[in-house]
Amino acid sequence: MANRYNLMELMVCVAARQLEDGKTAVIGTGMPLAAAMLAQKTRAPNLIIMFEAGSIAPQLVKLPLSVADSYTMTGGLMLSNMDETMATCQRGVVDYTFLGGAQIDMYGNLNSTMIGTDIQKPKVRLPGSGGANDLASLCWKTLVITPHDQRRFVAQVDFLTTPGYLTGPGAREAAGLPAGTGPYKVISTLALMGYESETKRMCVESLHPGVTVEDIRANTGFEMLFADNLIITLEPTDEELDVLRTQVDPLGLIIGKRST
Amino acid sequence: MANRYNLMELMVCVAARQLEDGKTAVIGTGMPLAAAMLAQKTRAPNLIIMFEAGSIAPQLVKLPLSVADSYTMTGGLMLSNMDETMATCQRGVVDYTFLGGAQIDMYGNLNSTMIGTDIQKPKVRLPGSGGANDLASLCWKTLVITPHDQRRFVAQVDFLTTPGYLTGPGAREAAGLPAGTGPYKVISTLALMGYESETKRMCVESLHPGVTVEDIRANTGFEMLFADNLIITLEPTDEELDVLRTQVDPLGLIIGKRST
Amino acid sequence: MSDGEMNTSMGTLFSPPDVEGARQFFAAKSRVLTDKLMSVSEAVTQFVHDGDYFSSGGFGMIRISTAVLHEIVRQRKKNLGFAGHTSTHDFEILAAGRCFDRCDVAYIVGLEVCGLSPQARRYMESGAVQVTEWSNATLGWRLKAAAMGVPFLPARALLGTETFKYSAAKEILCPFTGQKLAALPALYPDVSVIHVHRADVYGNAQIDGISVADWDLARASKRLILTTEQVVDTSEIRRTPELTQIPYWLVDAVCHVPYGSYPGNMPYEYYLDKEHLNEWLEAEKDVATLDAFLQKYIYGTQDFAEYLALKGGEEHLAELRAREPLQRG
Amino acid sequence: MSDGEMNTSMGTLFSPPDVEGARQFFAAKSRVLTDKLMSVSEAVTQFVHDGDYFSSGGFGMIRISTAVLHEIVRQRKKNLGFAGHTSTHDFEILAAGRCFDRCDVAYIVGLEVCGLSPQARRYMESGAVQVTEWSNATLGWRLKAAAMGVPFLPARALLGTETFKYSAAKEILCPFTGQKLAALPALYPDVSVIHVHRADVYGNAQIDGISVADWDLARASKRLILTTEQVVDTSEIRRTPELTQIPYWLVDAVCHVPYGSYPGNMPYEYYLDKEHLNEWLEAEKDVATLDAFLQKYIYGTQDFAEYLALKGGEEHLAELRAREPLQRG
Repeated sequence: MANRYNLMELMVCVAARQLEDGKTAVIGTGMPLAAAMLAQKTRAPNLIIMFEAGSIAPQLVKLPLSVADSYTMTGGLMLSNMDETMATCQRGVVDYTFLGGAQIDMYGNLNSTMIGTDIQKPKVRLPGSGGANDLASLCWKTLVITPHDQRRFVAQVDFLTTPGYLTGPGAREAAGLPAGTGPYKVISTLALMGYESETKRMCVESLHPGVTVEDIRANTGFEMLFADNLIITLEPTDEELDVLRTQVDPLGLIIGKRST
Repeated sequence: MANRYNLMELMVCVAARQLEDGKTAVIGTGMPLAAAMLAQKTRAPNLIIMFEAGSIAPQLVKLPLSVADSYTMTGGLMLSNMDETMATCQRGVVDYTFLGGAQIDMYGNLNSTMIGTDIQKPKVRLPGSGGANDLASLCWKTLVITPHDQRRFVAQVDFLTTPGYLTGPGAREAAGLPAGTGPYKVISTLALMGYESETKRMCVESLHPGVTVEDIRANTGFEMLFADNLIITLEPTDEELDVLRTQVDPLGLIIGKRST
Repeated sequence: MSDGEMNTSMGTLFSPPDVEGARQFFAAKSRVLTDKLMSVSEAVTQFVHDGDYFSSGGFGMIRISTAVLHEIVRQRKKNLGFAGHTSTHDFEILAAGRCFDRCDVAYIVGLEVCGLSPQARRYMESGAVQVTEWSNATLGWRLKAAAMGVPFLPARALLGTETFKYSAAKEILCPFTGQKLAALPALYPDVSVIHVHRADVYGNAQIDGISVADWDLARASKRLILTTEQVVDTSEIRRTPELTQIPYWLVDAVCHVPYGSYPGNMPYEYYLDKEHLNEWLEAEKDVATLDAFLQKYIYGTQDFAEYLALKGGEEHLAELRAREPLQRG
Repeated sequence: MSDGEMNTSMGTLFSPPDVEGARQFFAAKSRVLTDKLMSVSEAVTQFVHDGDYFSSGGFGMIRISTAVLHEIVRQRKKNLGFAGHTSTHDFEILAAGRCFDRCDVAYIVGLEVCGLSPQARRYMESGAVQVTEWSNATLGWRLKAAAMGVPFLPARALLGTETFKYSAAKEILCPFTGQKLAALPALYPDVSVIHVHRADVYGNAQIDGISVADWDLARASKRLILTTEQVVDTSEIRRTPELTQIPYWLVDAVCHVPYGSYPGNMPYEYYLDKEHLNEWLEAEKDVATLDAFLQKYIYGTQDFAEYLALKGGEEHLAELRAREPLQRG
């Protein structure tokens, strides 16, 4: 079993399963895009992928290196611009966005701006929001995929780049963000997490095979909640692995090269 | 002389001379467009004509029947949309607009909405602003072409559809309209008028051949000003008339059919 | 920058800028890929309801969906709201059918250089229609606000005029410059129709030439009916994706209606039929003549194809194709 | 709709939303039809001045004007403001040259999946650059506000975050719904560069594929330099006017630079050179290596053609053409 798939493959497969068919998604490059491609090629053939740079509903043949490169445009229904993608999100037409992030807190708030305390002279300068703040503000459901450790799952983000549930229930609406939007799932190296509907706090829904509650606690900088019906993450199926390895990422850019 | 040209031809020729080469203009159908075409085919070959419906810099081959019809698009540099034309005006890139109007007052305010007192049950319902309010608000210089009589040159418009100088100097700026914009010329059946720079009041600059100051007074419902250097309107040249009749309006839609 | 009082407007806001409600509506609208081909009659029956706020694409007598406008009259839809944006022949048809009772006005009752519509004027002067005044740009930007998902957009038009006073815009001060601006509330039509050059059965659609305000209209509308000159395979859309203006998830119905803009102009296809537009104006001179005219061309016909046949069919349409100045290539 | 206090931001507004000043500038800008073909060196000398606020079109390493970016470094332009909008390799080049000292940040220092730029990080962590934070959509909408000629546009992003706090946006209440919105001030770059697929000598230009924010950028910018893969006759522009994105009166210089986006991707033409992008990242690891690298490729070369020759010339470029997945037709 340990040899049937690696952790990256597990994460991509779990992530892909969160995306319903016939829905719209604005997706970033890397693991989120690998997950969306896998979803499109398995259970969600009519998942509509949009890129923030302006490509709408392409038929992906290969993983792009940029959300604007030629591989985002292959077979597109419409080649437009960033305003169109972002306005579509703001209008309420986009179901999912799928992000990465350097730090995440228990309300799903994300930091991708800096490590340190002074924005004018940060300890580590990171890229900034990019489209993340916009997408997590405007799309209905925000998914995040990230390694699981104490440096990333923190009690307080160094800089609140991108809104999760902010300070808790009602805070997004009070801030003026569109009602009914917010964090949806987090796929980490250890578990699949959602958010408790009452408290809006992050909550483990399933533990990846071999992972314990203690592992989660040891690798999380805040008090993680656990679902009453906590389960073990379903392993990737052979079909998922086959499509992932042969069609989505044959070069192993995301899932790593397979030893032969 | 009386047979060399008619009043419509005179007006179109006088109007055409007001448009400088290498400038931008948003033009409506009818006499304004005939004037713009004549200008383009005589002294202003690089006058850039834009239509509010979205055609940008066409090479006109025939007078369109609508500001959106196929004849607005022939040879266009860019076929775009109404937002592009109007935003271009709002950004300060459009030098001229050229309008008609049912009523005009001494500050160049225009009514094209209604005759009567109750907008919900008008005596005569007219088309409304169309693009006129936008264009006269946003373009640098507004030209108007209209028959000259007491019903049209009125002390007070029944409805202030489109802004001229409103109540006089400074009023446009106080209302929030872009600084430095406003009425520029009026070409009527009797005269060419401008606006006095101090008072912003309409002022005759040249009388059409055979027209007297008394004629103007008798046909104007407000106190018209007259320039110190009042002159007689230069008659259409043979070249202007030839281009107008053979290239701009060979069917006589605007200038009337010529008796043979 | 600005001095003086803030002015208030007194027009009625027929369709409120309820961005949260619109977001909920769009969230629930299906994005599943389904064949939406249907007849004009079905589309109007299913998607246009009495009392709806309706908007018509194109530019009055250019690239309009005459077929749907006739069908709305034929089905005797009533109490519609109407966006009188750059409207001419479209307005004339609905005014002949007395289909609307409230109207956001930018341009109505006229047919540009072709004259004024007697029936449209009678109807608007009768007091039967409540009006709120706007302008072409500001009514278009109301649609853009909705398309962008914001409750308003600022603009520098309308200010200082009675068009503002009888609009439902508001004066605001710019939070950065302090200058006066007109705030334009987002407009979400309940249902709109747009006539396009080509669409696939799902509703992916392309428009050639200028698109007027249809990019924003398609996005602002809660329900959208397309009529199209041509139904094409999706692969053709994917071959020229820069020309796609309307993606399928905005669309509720796709109706194949060749010559669907007649007697209006369809750029690159056929020019307008000025003689028939004059026939309309002539017939409107009194109510009895108009009733007979409507009976002949709309109430007494089954569908738009019958109307085209009455107007001379293929032979006449070929002539209008020959009159069209824009050629492809 | 909203409760709670209005929040204020503390970022510096590097370029004020002075719509009246911009209108005056655009009024005075020549719209005369003149041949604007010139070399990249001339264009940068004439139109990019120390201290200008500069913006770069495309998307970081896709359809960028590498030639102009190199020339800015080569001419040792200093104290630029920079719109860090979707920037990656463009930012990396200017950070290597230490050309800017203030930056509106949406996305900087990263190269998406290709990694982070050590020099860009060093430069941004040194305190030499003043930053104001935004996001891709909101920085893009700032350009749209300028393009539309309004001092601000409202948006529903940024709210509730420190990205807002360190931006120069303002919270406002919608005059219709009362809901909280972020007001985004118009951004007018002093000078921008956009790399396009084809342009005529006057500056009428077309972009194939996605245009990112370049429609608005071209309109918001006071001065605009185009570099183009192909110089075409105006008749070709008039043959496909739906594809025109930039009319000539927006443009100050047209530079003919085939492969002008190298090592970036030019959709439909050539794919990006990931190996050379990695070479950049490698060279940045320490300052001495970087200096030698810049000497070799930028300071020590006359122009962009020399750089292309150093990178393998036609043979290597043909390979990148072969790697491009989008084919015309």
